[in-house]
Amino acid sequence: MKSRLLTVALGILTAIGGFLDAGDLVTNAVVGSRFGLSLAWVVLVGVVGICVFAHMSGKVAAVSGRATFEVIRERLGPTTAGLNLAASLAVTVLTLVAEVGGIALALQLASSVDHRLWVPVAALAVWLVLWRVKFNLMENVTGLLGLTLVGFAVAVFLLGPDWGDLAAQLVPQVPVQESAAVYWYFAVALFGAAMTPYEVFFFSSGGVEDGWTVKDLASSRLNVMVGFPLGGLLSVSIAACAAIVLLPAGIQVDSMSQLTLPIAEAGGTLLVAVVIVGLVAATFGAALETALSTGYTLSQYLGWSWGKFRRPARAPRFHLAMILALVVAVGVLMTNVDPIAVTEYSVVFSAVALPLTYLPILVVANDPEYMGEHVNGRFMNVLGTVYLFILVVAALAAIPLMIVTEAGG
Amino acid sequence: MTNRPGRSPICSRAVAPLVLALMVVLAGCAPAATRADDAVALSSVSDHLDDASSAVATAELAVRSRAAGRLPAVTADVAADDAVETATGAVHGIGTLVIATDDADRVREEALDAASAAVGPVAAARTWLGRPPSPAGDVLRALDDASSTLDDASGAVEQAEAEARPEAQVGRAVP
Amino acid sequence: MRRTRTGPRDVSREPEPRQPGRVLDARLHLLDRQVLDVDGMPVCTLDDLELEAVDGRSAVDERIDGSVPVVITDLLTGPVLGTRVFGGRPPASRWHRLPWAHVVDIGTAVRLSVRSGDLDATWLERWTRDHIIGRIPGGNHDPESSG
Amino acid sequence: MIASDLLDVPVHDEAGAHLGWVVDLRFVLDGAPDTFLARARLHALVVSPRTRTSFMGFERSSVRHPWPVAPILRWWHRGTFLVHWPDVARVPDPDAGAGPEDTAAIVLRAEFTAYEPGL
Repeated sequence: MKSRLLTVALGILTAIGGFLDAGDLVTNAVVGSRFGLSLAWVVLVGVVGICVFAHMSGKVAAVSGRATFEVIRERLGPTTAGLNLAASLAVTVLTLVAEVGGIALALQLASSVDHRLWVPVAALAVWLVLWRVKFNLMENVTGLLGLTLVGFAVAVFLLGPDWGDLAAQLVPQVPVQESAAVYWYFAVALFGAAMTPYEVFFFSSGGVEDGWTVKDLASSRLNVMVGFPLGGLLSVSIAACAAIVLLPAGIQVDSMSQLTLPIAEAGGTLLVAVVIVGLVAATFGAALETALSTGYTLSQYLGWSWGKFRRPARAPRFHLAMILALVVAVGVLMTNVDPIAVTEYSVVFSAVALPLTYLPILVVANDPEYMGEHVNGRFMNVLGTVYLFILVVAALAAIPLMIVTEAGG
Repeated sequence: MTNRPGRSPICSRAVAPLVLALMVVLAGCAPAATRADDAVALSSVSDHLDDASSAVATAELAVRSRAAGRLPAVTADVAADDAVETATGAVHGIGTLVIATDDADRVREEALDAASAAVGPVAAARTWLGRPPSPAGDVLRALDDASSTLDDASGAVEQAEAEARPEAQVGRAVP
Repeated sequence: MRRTRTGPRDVSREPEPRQPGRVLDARLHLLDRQVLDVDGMPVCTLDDLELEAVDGRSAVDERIDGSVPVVITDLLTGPVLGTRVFGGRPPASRWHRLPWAHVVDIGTAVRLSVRSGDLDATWLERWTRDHIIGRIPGGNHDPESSG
Repeated sequence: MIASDLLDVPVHDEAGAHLGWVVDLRFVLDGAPDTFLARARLHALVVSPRTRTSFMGFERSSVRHPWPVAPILRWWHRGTFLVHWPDVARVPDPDAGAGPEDTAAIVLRAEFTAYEPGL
């Protein structure tokens, strides 16, 4: 019998990959240092949205045994699903590039060895875990270590801010020195990051990897209810740390190293060390999540054998796809691009991938042929439809906002 | 504290080039570089000065935390290294802008001096972080000076920008 | 493409009589579903269906129309996917066929009675295994047997 | 013949009037028993007068959720009907490639009957 904490490891790992990947860690700090907590409401909206759809995708996987991209291909047909595949792969591989770079940046914080030297080491380590380590062990270790990012929440308390002042910032408003376009650009970016499509690919496929059946529906629900709110809470904590320390100092966040400054201020060397462990674990977990998602989406679209529960020789094309994705990631990083900046462009592809991912999930969750008696209730359908609408609006707004604001200025 | 009001007029930096590009295309007869272009360039200068100030503030925070024994040496070193990169990037950015009028160019020169002057203290902060602990006072004083120089330059740039802008409005009305 | 359209006119419809066997719609129940082998191993996605006249007349030498009954002879996979997306028609020699006679069950996935390792459709999987993945140390290591 | 040769093809009546597009093929498992399942006989073509896409099949099923996605798609496919395979007079030659639309259409017999498409 697994302990309760380990039961929810999949949800925690999925949420870390979605809310606390290298790009989001920095974006959260940027948002905090420029907008205070005036965008925290977006994280709340995003957490509810990803909970709704991750819950549905987990339920479909548990009841029918079909992971999300199989459902997408089956419902949308090869052309539309192919478009989604291209867009989703673009988002996922761009994020993987950022994660491999992010692991290197996080390791640099602990070693002062230049991050460019860490890149091949990081990629090799990610591959070794994909190649050898059991899915279960992988999700438990990265999920638990990623929890050390709770250090950011602890730091908020240790900094002892003026709580009234902080609470006042929670009201959605555009700060005087920022324009409305930039505010909404970051709102869309945060919302897109919270609902990024590889989370449901990973979560549903992970459910299949963990062998979920109808009996595990409660466990799926628990994963969703614990993992994503925790991810959202941590991302708001990062924004809060930045808002308390960096905003008054006039610091504009542009690198991962600046994340440690509020932590040092709050908890000293020990807390910095804890948080650095968390940064490494979170970026490493996100790298695993995105690398696996690359393999899952491609294999499920084309009907290949997939899964870490099979030995690599029993899922060769799945493993080859992940190896190629990691090679691409290292190749891109070798050109000396800023790994964090890479993720900004994934917003464009998310605009295509988000509606095309969540619509089929919503439809299949209502299909008695798949779900039997477990079809969606009215409440989930209302929420799902509302979020589908928000997603379409956000998707349509994303690209114009990105152009007008030059990706947030 | 290096906080300045009106820190980052991002919107003007982003929207103004688009509006101007549209104007140029529509009018088809705009001169190559005008005072209106200078307004854009000056807003870019002001953004780069913000970056430099941010780098100085980052270095200062890293030094203070390190001096208080709250930040591990390696981590502080990385933060200071990133700050040096940001500061030099700002100098490069200001130095390569195209400016049309003499007034604006004078302001730019001032800004360039201020930004260049900030690189030294930030780099010195990194050097200090790498050495066995010695009093941080000198390093912090240099950073403070750089910070106030940057603030002054920022103020001048913003004023020049504000002066350039109404004329741009007139230019928009009379193509 | 719509030039012959004179606006949709709704034809009057009669109720469909009950059919004597299970009813399946190609797009709704067959196409793009995951195909699993006898052990539950994924084989491919069902990319297309091959249809033949019951009396064995083939589509190549004689035109099929409503006068002859037509049945599904094979499930197709492989290059037919590309032509479904981009148009055109692959040569029949390049279709990978999975005979209808091997189909055991059609649900949220299509189950076969054979092993995926014995099928033509999975040659690329075997090639990748034999030439790349199987040669990397640990490729045959079972992740569930140890940490 | 493969399923794609029939799917998305325009459907004309005997006089050449456009009726819609084939959006799906209906099979009935009532043929001679094969090894495991009965042979799947091509029973009918599902023809939609308004759109070439067969999206989710709400017009054929009793599923009404999620609102409003299901009702909208259902309304979009209103008028969808079923033509039994014996009512098909001519099928375009798959090897002829894309010709003019008139020759690349499925032509129905004069006295064809349209049935309700519900599953």
